[in-house]
Amino acid sequence: MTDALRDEVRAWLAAHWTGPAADEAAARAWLAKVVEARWAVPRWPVEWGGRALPDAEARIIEAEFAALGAPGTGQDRTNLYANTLLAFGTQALKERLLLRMLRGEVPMCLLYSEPNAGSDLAGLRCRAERRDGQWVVNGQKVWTSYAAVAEYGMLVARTDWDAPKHRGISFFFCPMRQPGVEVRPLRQITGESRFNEVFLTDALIPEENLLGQPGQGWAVLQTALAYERSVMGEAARGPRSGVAEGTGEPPLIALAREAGRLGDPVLRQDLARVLAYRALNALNTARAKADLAQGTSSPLMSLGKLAMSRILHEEARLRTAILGPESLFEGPEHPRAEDANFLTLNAYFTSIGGGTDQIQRNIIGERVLGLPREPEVDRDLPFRQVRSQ
Amino acid sequence: MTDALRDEVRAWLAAHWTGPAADEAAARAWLAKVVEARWAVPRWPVEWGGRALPDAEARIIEAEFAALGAPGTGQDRTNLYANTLLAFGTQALKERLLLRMLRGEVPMCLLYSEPNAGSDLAGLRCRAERRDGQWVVNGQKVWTSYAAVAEYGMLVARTDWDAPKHRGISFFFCPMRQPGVEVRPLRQITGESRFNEVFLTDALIPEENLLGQPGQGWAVLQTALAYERSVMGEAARGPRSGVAEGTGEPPLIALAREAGRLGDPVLRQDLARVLAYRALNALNTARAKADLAQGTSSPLMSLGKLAMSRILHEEARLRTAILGPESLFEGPEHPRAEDANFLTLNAYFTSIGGGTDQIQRNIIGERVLGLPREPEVDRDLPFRQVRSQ
Amino acid sequence: MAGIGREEALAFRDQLRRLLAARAGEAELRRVMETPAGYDPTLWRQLAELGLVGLVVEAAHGGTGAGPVALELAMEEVGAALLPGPLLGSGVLAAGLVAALGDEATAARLLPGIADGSRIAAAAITGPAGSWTEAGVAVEAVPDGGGWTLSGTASFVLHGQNADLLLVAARTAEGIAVFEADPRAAGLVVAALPCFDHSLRIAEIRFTGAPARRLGGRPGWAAVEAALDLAQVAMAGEQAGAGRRVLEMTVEYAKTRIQFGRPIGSFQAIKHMAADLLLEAESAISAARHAAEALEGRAVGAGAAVHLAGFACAEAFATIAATAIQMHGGIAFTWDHPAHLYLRRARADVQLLGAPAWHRERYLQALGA
Amino acid sequence: MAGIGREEALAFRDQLRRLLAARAGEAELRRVMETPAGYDPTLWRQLAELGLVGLVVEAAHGGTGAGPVALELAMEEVGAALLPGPLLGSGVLAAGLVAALGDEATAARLLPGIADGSRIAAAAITGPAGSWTEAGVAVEAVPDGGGWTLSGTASFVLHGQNADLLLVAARTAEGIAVFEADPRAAGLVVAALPCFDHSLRIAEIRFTGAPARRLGGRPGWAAVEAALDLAQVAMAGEQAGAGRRVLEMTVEYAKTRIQFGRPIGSFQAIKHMAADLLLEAESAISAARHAAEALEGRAVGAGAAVHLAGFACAEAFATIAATAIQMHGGIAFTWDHPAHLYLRRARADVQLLGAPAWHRERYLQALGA
Repeated sequence: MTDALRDEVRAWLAAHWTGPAADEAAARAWLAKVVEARWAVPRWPVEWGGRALPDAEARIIEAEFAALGAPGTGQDRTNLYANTLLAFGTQALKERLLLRMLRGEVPMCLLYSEPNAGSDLAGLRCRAERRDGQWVVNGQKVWTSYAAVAEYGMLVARTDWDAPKHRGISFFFCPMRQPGVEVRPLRQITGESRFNEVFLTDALIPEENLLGQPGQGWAVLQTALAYERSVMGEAARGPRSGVAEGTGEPPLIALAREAGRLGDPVLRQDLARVLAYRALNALNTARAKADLAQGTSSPLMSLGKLAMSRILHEEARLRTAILGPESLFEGPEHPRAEDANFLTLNAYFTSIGGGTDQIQRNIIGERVLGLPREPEVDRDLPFRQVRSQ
Repeated sequence: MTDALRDEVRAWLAAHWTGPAADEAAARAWLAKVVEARWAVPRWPVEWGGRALPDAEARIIEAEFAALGAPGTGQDRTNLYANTLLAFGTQALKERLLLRMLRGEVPMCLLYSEPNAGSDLAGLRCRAERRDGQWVVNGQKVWTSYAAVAEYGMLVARTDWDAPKHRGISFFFCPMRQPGVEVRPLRQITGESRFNEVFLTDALIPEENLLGQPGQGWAVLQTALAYERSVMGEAARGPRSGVAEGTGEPPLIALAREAGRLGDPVLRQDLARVLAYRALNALNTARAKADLAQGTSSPLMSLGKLAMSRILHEEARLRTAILGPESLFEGPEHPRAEDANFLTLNAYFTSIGGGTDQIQRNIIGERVLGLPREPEVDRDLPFRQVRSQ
Repeated sequence: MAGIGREEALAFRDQLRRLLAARAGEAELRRVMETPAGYDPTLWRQLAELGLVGLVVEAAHGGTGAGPVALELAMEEVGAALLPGPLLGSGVLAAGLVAALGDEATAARLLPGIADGSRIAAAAITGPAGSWTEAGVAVEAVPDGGGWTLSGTASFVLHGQNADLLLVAARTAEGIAVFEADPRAAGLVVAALPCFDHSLRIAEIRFTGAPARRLGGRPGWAAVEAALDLAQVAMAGEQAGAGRRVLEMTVEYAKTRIQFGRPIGSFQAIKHMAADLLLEAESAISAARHAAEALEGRAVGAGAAVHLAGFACAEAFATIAATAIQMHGGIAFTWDHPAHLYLRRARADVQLLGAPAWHRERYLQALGA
Repeated sequence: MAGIGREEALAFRDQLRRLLAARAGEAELRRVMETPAGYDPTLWRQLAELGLVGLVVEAAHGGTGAGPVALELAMEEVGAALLPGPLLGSGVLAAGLVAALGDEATAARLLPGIADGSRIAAAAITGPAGSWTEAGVAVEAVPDGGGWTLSGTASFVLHGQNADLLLVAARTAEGIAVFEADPRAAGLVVAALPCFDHSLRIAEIRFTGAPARRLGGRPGWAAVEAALDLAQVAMAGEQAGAGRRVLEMTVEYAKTRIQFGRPIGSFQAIKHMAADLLLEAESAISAARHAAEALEGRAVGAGAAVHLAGFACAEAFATIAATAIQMHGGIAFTWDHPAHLYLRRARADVQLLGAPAWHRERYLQALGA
């Protein structure tokens, strides 16, 4: 059975794969072929382009694709938008979007965080009201990547203000290309603008774009976040310059060598300590994957983000220490300083974004170690009565 | 006026001070003289052996005593037992004990903490009931120094189980030499026994030994604790051996020199870092005193204990690093290892005792920085309903 | 150094605070830091009139005649406001260097213009490696007729690109001496170095036979060290003041930012970070003030006090500024929030006059180890 | 090294866990650690019968024939129980040294007694300075008739005072060689060194012309290094297991200890410490297991893996044990609470086979830096 599957996918790849796509059109064309051949989502039901295969067999397909560097399969694990839609979408919405999403034709964005709902996402105040057979949305979202190009945003909004905070939220696919949606780039401390603020003013959403039932959006969101987490964590950004990175050595060693500091005994201790953080995290991640492969749940998964936060902050600190006064500078003539400074600031993307380190420690303490939750003053109050800014 | 006072105390000291007491009897005799001459508590009312002097003049007396190394004055600042008694005691109890206490004739101990009331002292469960004109006490106290020799213990016990936790506590001078009081030495992690457990079984306390009103013991305790704090903080214990301490250098530098490690650049960085902790705390303390002298309240006072905790833990860590494998050993042939190991363990005396570092950070956050308190689940409940172990 | 009295110093500090509150807010900082000069000449004149620019210049030479203690106090305010400009480079380091030379004629000629703010002086001391020791000097001076010519490179020159007057430490046959050079002279090029802290101005100066005038008085390196100590104490005050201010801002935010139905400052995670930072902030203030007192009293052990402040204040400010962003959360990850301005300044200050590891080593040496 | 399969290793681990739970509890530890020998001979025999003592000895020489991976797993249990005794010194380091020499006759003569627990062997490697490098060896061997005599001092000898057999690294004209000596022979004195960790036994051995037999096979220092790597991995497992156990105890306490009307583990101060410690504990386990796998597979880069475990596991255990006391509060400041037993062991382990700073330096070298 598995041999037959391996043969089949190999044969198909041999017949179709011609190497990395030269442009976006070619990439889409490839995806369309993968979808048509039912390789995109092998674990999914046949009805939606899948093969209803068990995980072990789907991994065979992924392995064969990976061996050639061919993209497109495994979207039943990694495509957070499509998986969320499959699990909670209406028949109409699925028919309209699902295959297009697998073919990479539907740029998406996430409309979750708000200025006053960051760590406490369930405290969100963006409002959606049902009016004349559609939903009308008003509010503000923030930290939205790709908002300007997205066709839909996955949106959480409050639809019931008398229910407790977690129970009055609904989940939507919000059309982004409409007058009620205004996107403003948000400049980060790094000077880049990779995120946006999104202002929703009487933005309209068709009824069929509601995922799950009204008021059950929190559960839908948890599913979407779980898909997001399983993809994230490996996505931390490295240096911008590429200086001292191409030698095969660990980048920090290469940097210290290049800066003539590798003989400094104080720095050497620091270097070993910081290199160990990344090495240990890689070992933890490998153990977590091995545990999962054996069906054992692993506490290690939850630790990855917290560990990565320390890695990034510490690596940036060490780069600065290696460079010394050179770190004062910026600009194209000072690429090593650019890196150290950029990485210093961008480390907060990991220690704050997607749940701060502090929230992460709560989660580890409570969900992994089983420590009791704090008393929550607002958990069961009707949301109208919850204290806000 | 102040010159006259200075002359008076100088003349008196010239006439009476003959140098440090040779034994305990001589020490007591000296204290008796100091009390008789009204130097012991110059800020106190005349009625109780004082001179009703303002602080600035009392400090002149303290300075003159200090110049000769003569003890006995300033007890109106430092004698926590006598000050508590003066402020809250009944006339009868004051008449019986106050002057004896100033003369050092009343060994005392503190009966505050309980096995289940440590950080949360107001959660104490030692019970005192009024019966036949006296108080009957049952319960257990812990972390009591000098319990075996004390004549009285300052005791907090619960007298009202229907009041909220802070409002059902009363404060007593509990006679220690009675059958209902059993003292058991408590061995610490250092191997020493400087503390005791005290078991109270129908222990009896005369009515006049109640300080303040029944149920107002928490306020009395706060006063007593304030006196205790102002004395503590400088009381952290140093090395036991005296090795490498007599050179005039900072002890850590002397130790590193003696161990032949002073040239190690990694250790030198560590050394500077750790020496700075103590130096900065001394500067902070000096600033706090200067602020106080100018009548400005200082946030620095509250920081001293937290700072000292870090100093002691870090100094012990560094001693260990200096010694390396020598730190494995103990016993009289390895005095430097004895020190490093003892100080490592004893550092917890400061980071846990008298309010853990964590409680200390709460206090600093709330009382100094004005950050809001946490929701307290048990604050206003009748104590009977408070969750316990 | 003489020094004004404590009351006077406090009164000056309060005046300065009011002026900065009115004229040197965040919006002004953001505007000015993107201009080439990096400071506001109008405000600079006002500060000079107030007496800040000539604070440590003797009254005889047109200054305020205050000592390190008053300077440090004032710098706490300067730091809190993240005031950009040539104060540290011209008013403290360069003025301090001229004063430290102890040559009356030179002082009378150069100090009045520095003190009244009409001339910006820059001290060019260390080379491109940025080591603040005698060995770090990378300019050589050669006698040339009646004068001298300079060759080599000086870097990390504070406001070198804005200077009217250069004071250059250069190597001669008899050791380091201090020279006066004209930044517009032939034989030298002043190149601005782009800084991660946009409110900072640093230049590299390449000398290729530039004419210079040798300044007399105390031996050159001793004078440089005295000026560096003064600048270090001033920067320590700046760091202490900035650290305290950014902590105050953060605590204020933690009191008002509501998440989970209560202020985030009520959570131990935030509260305990704030408590730890308060210890850092107060220790930095103690260290900076102590170093100032030691310098003012020319106390034995002043070296230890200066280097203790050198690393303790730098690291305290850096720690507070870095942790403040974490405590704020997402809002401080935006360009428009001031938190990163403090972090950028903190990172600059850590390197500006010697990194913490260097100050630690010097501290230990000063303690006899 | 060969190694048994994963299933078998897990089954062995479970058996061991049950035996330790039944026979090696805290009360037993406290009793045994105050006896001179420092271990329970009866339990020792049981552990030998189970196969623990000869775990890494080939089956041909009476052992279990397991490799580093199974050893590491077992040591996690040993560490969790703080099992005292000569396992690391005799069953791992000394047995590993004999095996590493690769001389079949020596192995056949010495290993069976070590493996079945009837002989306690001790490896005397480093001198009083405690440096685990070739230069640290402080015993010299001189040919004497057909045999050799040893002079000098070896220290940090695990269970040297309990040994029936000494394996001594000593300097010869051709480099370090390994010698066999009888601890009861004339010309040597075994002195027990009192340890802060009462469950540890360490001796110093002074040789003054003691007779010894030179062991053949692989060059001496290479064999010593192989044995040290094995011992380091075993101790890393011990540290990881002990760290995890003391964290579990602490988390359990935090769930049940009520202060302010709720479990202390519901406070962020405690919860966040626990979360941070979990990262340390899990990282230690990963590091120890990875080092064992690298050693078992004789992987390129095994040196880096061993030294990474060398400092990561030591510091993780020390951090967890130290923080656990703080998290417990007063109760853990008492002699009768087990927390300090873990801290004492952690402090010992940090020093036993080279301090963290040394392992960090070696790690960096192994990475090519």
